[in-house]
Amino acid sequence: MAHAQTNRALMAGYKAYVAAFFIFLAAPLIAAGSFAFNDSLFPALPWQGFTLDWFFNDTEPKLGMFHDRRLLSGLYYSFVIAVMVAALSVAVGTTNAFLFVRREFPFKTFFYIVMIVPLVIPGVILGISILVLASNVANAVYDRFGVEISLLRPGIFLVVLGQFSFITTITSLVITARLKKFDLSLEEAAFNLGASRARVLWTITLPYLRPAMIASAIVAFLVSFENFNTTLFLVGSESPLTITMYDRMAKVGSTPVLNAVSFVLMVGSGLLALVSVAVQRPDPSGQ
Amino acid sequence: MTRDAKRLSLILLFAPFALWILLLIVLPHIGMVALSLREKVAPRVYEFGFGNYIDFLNEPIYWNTLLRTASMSLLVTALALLIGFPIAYYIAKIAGRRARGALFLMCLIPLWVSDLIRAFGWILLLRQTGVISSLLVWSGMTDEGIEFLYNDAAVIVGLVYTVILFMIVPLVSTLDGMGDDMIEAGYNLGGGHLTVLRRIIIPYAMPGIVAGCIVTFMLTAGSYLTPILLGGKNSSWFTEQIYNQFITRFNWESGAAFGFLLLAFTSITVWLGLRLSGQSLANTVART
Amino acid sequence: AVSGSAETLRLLTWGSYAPDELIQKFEERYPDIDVEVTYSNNEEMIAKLRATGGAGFDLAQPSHDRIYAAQLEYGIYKPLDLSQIDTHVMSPVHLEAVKTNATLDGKVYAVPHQWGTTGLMADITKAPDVKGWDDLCDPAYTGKTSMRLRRTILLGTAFAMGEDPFAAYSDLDKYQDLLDRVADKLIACKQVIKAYWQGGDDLSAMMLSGEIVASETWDSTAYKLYDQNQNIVFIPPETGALTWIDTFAIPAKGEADDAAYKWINFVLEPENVTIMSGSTGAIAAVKGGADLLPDDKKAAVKASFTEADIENLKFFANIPPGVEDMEGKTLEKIKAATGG
Amino acid sequence: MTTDDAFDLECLGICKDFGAFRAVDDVSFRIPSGTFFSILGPSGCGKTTLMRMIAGFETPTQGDILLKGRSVLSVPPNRRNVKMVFQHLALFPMMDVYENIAYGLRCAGAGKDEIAGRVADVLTRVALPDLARRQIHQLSGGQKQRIAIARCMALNPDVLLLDEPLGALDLKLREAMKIELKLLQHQFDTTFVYITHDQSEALVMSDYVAVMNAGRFEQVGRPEELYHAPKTAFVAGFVGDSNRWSGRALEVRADGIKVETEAGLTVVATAFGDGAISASDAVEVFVRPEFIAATRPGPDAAAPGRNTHSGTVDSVLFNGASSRVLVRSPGGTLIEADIVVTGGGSDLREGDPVRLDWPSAQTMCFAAGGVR
Amino acid sequence: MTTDDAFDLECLGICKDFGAFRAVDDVSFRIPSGTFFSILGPSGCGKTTLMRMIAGFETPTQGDILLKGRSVLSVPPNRRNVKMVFQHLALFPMMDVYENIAYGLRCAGAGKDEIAGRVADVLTRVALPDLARRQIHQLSGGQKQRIAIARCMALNPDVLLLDEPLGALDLKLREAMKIELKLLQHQFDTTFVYITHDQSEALVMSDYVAVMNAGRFEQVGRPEELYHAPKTAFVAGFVGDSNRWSGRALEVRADGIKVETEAGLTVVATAFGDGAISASDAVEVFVRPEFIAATRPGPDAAAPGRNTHSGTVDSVLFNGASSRVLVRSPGGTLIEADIVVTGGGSDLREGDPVRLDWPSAQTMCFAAGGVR
Ligand SMILES: Nc1ncnc2c1ncn2[C@@H]1O[C@H](COP(=O)(O)OP(=O)(O)OP(=O)(O)O)[C@@H](O)[C@H]1O
Ligand SMILES: Nc1ncnc2c1ncn2[C@@H]1O[C@H](COP(=O)(O)OP(=O)(O)OP(=O)(O)O)[C@@H](O)[C@H]1O
Ligand SMILES: NCCCCNCCCN
Ligand SMILES: [Mg+2]
Ligand SMILES: [Mg+2]
Repeated sequence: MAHAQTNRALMAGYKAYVAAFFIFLAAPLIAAGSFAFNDSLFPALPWQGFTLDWFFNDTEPKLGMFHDRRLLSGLYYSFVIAVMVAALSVAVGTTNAFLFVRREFPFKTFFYIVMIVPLVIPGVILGISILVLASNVANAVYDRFGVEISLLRPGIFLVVLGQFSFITTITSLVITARLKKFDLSLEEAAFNLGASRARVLWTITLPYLRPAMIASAIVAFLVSFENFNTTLFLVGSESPLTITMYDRMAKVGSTPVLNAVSFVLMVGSGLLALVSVAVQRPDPSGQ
Repeated sequence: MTRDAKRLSLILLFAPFALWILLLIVLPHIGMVALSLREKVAPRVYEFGFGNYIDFLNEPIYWNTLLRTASMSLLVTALALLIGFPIAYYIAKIAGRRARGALFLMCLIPLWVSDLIRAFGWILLLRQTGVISSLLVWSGMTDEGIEFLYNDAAVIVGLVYTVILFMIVPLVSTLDGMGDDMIEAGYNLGGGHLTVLRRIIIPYAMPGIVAGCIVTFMLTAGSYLTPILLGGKNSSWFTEQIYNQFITRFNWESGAAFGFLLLAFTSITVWLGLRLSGQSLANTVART
Repeated sequence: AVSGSAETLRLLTWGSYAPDELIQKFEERYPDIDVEVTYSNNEEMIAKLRATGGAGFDLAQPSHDRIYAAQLEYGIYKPLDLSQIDTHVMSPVHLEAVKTNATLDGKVYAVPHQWGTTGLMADITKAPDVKGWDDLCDPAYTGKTSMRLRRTILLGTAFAMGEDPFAAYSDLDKYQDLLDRVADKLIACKQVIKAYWQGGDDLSAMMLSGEIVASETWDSTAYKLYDQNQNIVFIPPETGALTWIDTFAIPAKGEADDAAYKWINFVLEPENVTIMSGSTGAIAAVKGGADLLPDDKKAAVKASFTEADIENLKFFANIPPGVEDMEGKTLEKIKAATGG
Repeated sequence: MTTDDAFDLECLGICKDFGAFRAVDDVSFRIPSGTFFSILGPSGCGKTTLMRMIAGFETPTQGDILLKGRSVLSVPPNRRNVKMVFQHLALFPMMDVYENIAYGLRCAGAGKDEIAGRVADVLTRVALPDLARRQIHQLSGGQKQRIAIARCMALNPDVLLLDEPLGALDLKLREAMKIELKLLQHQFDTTFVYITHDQSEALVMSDYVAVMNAGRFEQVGRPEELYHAPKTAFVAGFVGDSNRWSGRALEVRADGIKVETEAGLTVVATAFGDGAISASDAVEVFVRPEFIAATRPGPDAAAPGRNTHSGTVDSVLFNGASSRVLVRSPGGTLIEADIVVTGGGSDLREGDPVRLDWPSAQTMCFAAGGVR
Repeated sequence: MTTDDAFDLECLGICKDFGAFRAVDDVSFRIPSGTFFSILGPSGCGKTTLMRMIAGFETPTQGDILLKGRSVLSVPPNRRNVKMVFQHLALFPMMDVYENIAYGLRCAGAGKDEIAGRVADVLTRVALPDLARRQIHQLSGGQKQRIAIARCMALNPDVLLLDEPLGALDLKLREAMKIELKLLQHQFDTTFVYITHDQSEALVMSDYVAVMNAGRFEQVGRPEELYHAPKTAFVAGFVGDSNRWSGRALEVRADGIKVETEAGLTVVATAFGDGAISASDAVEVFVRPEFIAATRPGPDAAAPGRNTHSGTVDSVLFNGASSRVLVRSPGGTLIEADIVVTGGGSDLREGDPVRLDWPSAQTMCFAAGGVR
């Protein structure tokens, strides 16, 4: 049974490769996470012993993340921004799904491609182009009317818009895919049973879309949370966490508190990821 | 539904889409192009002109950096495909039902932390006194620590790491759609492993491959943190130039020109790729 | 600014220029003011304020050489009301220096806060003979030195070549010529250095781990490392440490001027100066600033500076319009050159 | 059946155009109360379109639809008292059985207790009283079927429309459900309009069957009528299996029409349908396999009123009680006849000579050139 | 059939375990060259698993597989000269028809001209000579079917395996393809191993049928044998329609076994299968509807060797030549019998009293407690 043996050897090699790949994926995260527990002022070897100070200690120089006002406020802003982005992009993603799945209109294919484009525009460029436009508009309004539209100045609003501009493509694609699988006869059946249009939407179509909406909201939330390139140009004085951490790293000097934040983020995102898998689990009823 | 109601609802559905695309994509890009066509002649005095683009062409540093960015991005894309394809295949076709979900989730793990933390992790691993080098010294394979950081290889490792899941995800979803019977038919009709791979699996996965390559390429070319943080003294990246123009040289006009050039250049590359592979954007990225 | 309701003071400043301890103290004194801090650097401060047209922040702290041109081009600051600032506590030398640099149309746009120098740092056990900027390019230290690829190193190298770059500002052609020669030198130097550092962080890591033995540095970073390892000392270059004064400036569309002035006066109070310097590692531009340093920093400064060094300080000169761009290009050229 | 409302459903001259294409063409029929009425036709003939017009999802281009004697053209679909069982059932996967059935009652604004009562009642009537809290995906195919019907019946519809509801089931289940559906209709005593392209479904279940082709009704009648007295060649070919030959009338005689088929077989046939046939007209001839007796050649001569041919067994298609033999006539025509295969020595085998014999009364002859 | 290589395919004591579950259990058979061999069994009985072992995609836990007399256990799937038509055909969607057929030839290293010739040849043999450059999605279901077969036949396989290839087709097409497949097998004169759970497919097409149940072969034989002389109750129930009653043997007599069914019907039956039956054993009795004559009650008494019962027509299931009547016996048992419905006055109708009568020789009796 020579072929069975070579097959087995090949398969073992293949599995080893897969295992190596996942080690590769996990390594930097494990490194970033584990230095959070190093009892040292620098996130570097040698190992100085285990500590939880970088999470809970309340005094300098080892100020733990849960006592670090700036990190906490970064976390807060990240959260606020991510929630807004998720809500907005899921809403627009849903209308886009209905638009492209249910409607016929001229140049539909063209518009569909246009919908995908934001995903492949480099984030830096999205950021600066929105920044340029917003500042030009704000400057023009200020010059002409003497009114300062602070919403158009770098700040949370622009960050939300900037992230929304490409995350909406992701949510649209996810929700569109689900709506495409929707069996129209379910709606017709509901009609036939006497429901009004609004009731059909509310009791049949939206519940059907719910898993996709939740999953895409989670993806939107996470992508927003980790976004750097677009945010960098649009951020004002309320910096989200990635920017705070970057500033800390590049301008202040990193301590294992950054590793502690990383660790917490990993745990949080991991949990969210599990939730999203749970809601997206192909329900056996799915048509 | 009456005609009018139909029209109205179409308009209502179209409005958010139109506002989004117009206000956040089209107008900003037009604004950027317009800005890039302004030449600074004196403080607060500007003129229309192509000066910023001419500067770009006249300065080999700029276009060298752009070419370097593009070619390294292509390399990263190719590596991501080579490394990612077997993984995607394993997840979609070989792993059992249960393992599949778990592995897929594990692939997404890097996505759940930011670029910054990923780069940070790599720095901790790769630096001369970092984990890998220390392990080598400890195991006696070298006497002195080896610097793995601050070179192009580190940048490529970091970038491949960052983008590979955008390669794997579309690959898994196309390969998932391919019935096992298709592959078995390939063997049954006499094909060896290579033939089946080359003639059946790869052509079938083509939309996923192209989608993955586009996203990977664009993300790489547009990345900022990883090349900055892991790159060495010679590694310039085009987004860094753009950043420098905007932030350290306050030269928005040429920054905008650079931005437009990056977008145009990467778009042309993608377009060429689509032409060569005979795919279209709609049937690739949209399917994933 | 409206008093009564809580207002926010949005600081745009350097990392460590707003230690939590001081912020808490300030907020205790002025309960209706919330302080929000954005860490930045000179370039980003100007870029941010340019993007906002001077809005979004209530107090910025660019270095003294970064006021004039930025104001001329973008009008991002508003004139200061010196009557609201306790200028009498400031050290007259620094105050005058800043005023000269930051006056346009008779209006003053900045007052000094902290000063410090950029120079060299070395582990004296491993690199005992680092004296001047060009020693970073000494082949003996191949792979063991670092610098920051920003304008400071251009200036330092020019001084090391026996030139005075600030003098050359008046004739930009001459300055370009100088920059070209500096570039050649620094391109050749690429073979020696290990990496360009980006911020205090990677520099500290490389230095402490011993990956490098000498580098260009901000003195404050060097003092911090001195705390960790007494072999690492700040070395003012023979040609003189480059001296900067970080200032207070109020953005054109700042919305909390009162609070900004309160903050300025607050951090100039002696006990607060000590806290501030403890965090920044730099010396406050107040009378007797050096004496208000915390003890460890005092020791570090002592270990680094002789009287002669202090005599030899080179203040950054105002950057005239255009120079920024020339320097930027030169830096790009160096970065792109495939030398080492 | 004289007053108008003795008819649950009437369609009067219904047409439906999709652009230039006419999907339903001048269809009229009336269905008496309590009838099991089937519409039988090949794929694409317009069955679903007709049904969707009745349900209100499409508007007829022409014609009128009456429910219990009242035109419903201007009534929106959610207000018509016609309920529909969809081809893939369209049970709501996000609701359990109870909620599926309750849905329509809720839409009608029924109270909580009333809903509970009605759901329990209708579940009992479809013989699934214990399934209220099951999830849809936990049901078997046949159970789903019954729940889909229950969901509609809970609303006491005037008419229940069923669009090929057995299409998605597997063979054995389909057989079982055929009988079950008929029993359910008895049980609810409601008018069922049943769409199918499977003639055996239509024949087994229906009181009346309408055979539809290319948008038109070809014939409406009881199953036996359609089978034994088709009015058109299409109906003869579509309902039941047949040997079908094209040919030409040689002679019109008192005892039947003498026809020569294209392959040269001469048979005596009986005129069916409306078109009169004269000598030399092109005709289509149909003979059902079960009327053809295939026997070993014997001495007895041709009987009057019968067609007798000899041939050779080409192959035996054994299928238990429905076994067939394919016989090749000297002219090369393949003729299919029912046979009994016992597995014994007397069975016909490939290559055996054989005599075929069938009554000319069962040889249906239609003027050619009719539809299809 | 004495030399080994007269058998295209032999399986010897094949077993396949998935973990603790035995999917295929000690299956042995040999297929003579040029035979149409079917494996018939309910869903999940192990048919696909068996076929995959023959094709080489699974390795048997035990046993040997021989092709043309040579063990192929150590031959990888792409070197076995067994080709397979998959349930969903698995045509390559990214290639056109020509490329699909050429694929295997290219793998075998054939030259350009040879490929072109072979593809053209095999396309002609499946009667689709003009389709070479069609894309797969442009083909109809039946055409796809034939291309899938052509793709395999181009390689001159020793054995062609077909795994429920008609499963995805619609009813009419399935009927047509049944006959076509048999003709194609004649045409290529290759051994076909055909998997199905549809007994009528297996009966109509096959030379030999193996009935599989729960991983084992219950019986292998010609279709008529299976139908008329089933060896197990499972085969009797699975192959062809039957009335099926559980009961108890009252008395074992010379002329048969007297059985009382659970519902109280007394019949005289004939012992089938291997298990011996003694009085008071539990038994299963099967009677095929076509052996039951349903007539209006007349004066003639019960004939010897026949079972005679009276009852009432419960319903008539008109289905042309396959019409049935459901008769309710006094004890309440529903008995299905074939009848002829002519539409005339002599037809049986609901409620008519009726006499049922069938030979005890056709009343198959099995000892109960066998498989299923
Ligand atoms: N919305 C539509 N636009 C254009 N043509 C249509 C539309 N709906 C149906 N048709 C066409 O009308 C004809 C009848 O379609 P219909 O669905 O009623 O057929 P059917 O008899 O139900 O067939 P099947 O048995 O396959 O379900 C078909 O030729 C179909 O292509
Ligand atoms: N890879 C496997 N692992 C575990 N059990 C399996 C595997 N493949 C098949 N089985 C089990 O083996 C049994 C036989 O499966 P198989 O697919 O051979 O059935 P089948 O007769 O082809 O059924 P069908 O008619 O539904 O195709 C089933 O119970 C199935 O669940
Ligand atoms: N070129 C001027 C540099 C001014 C630096 N200020 C540094 C503060 C560091 N913590
Ligand atoms: Mg239909
Ligand atoms: Mg199977």
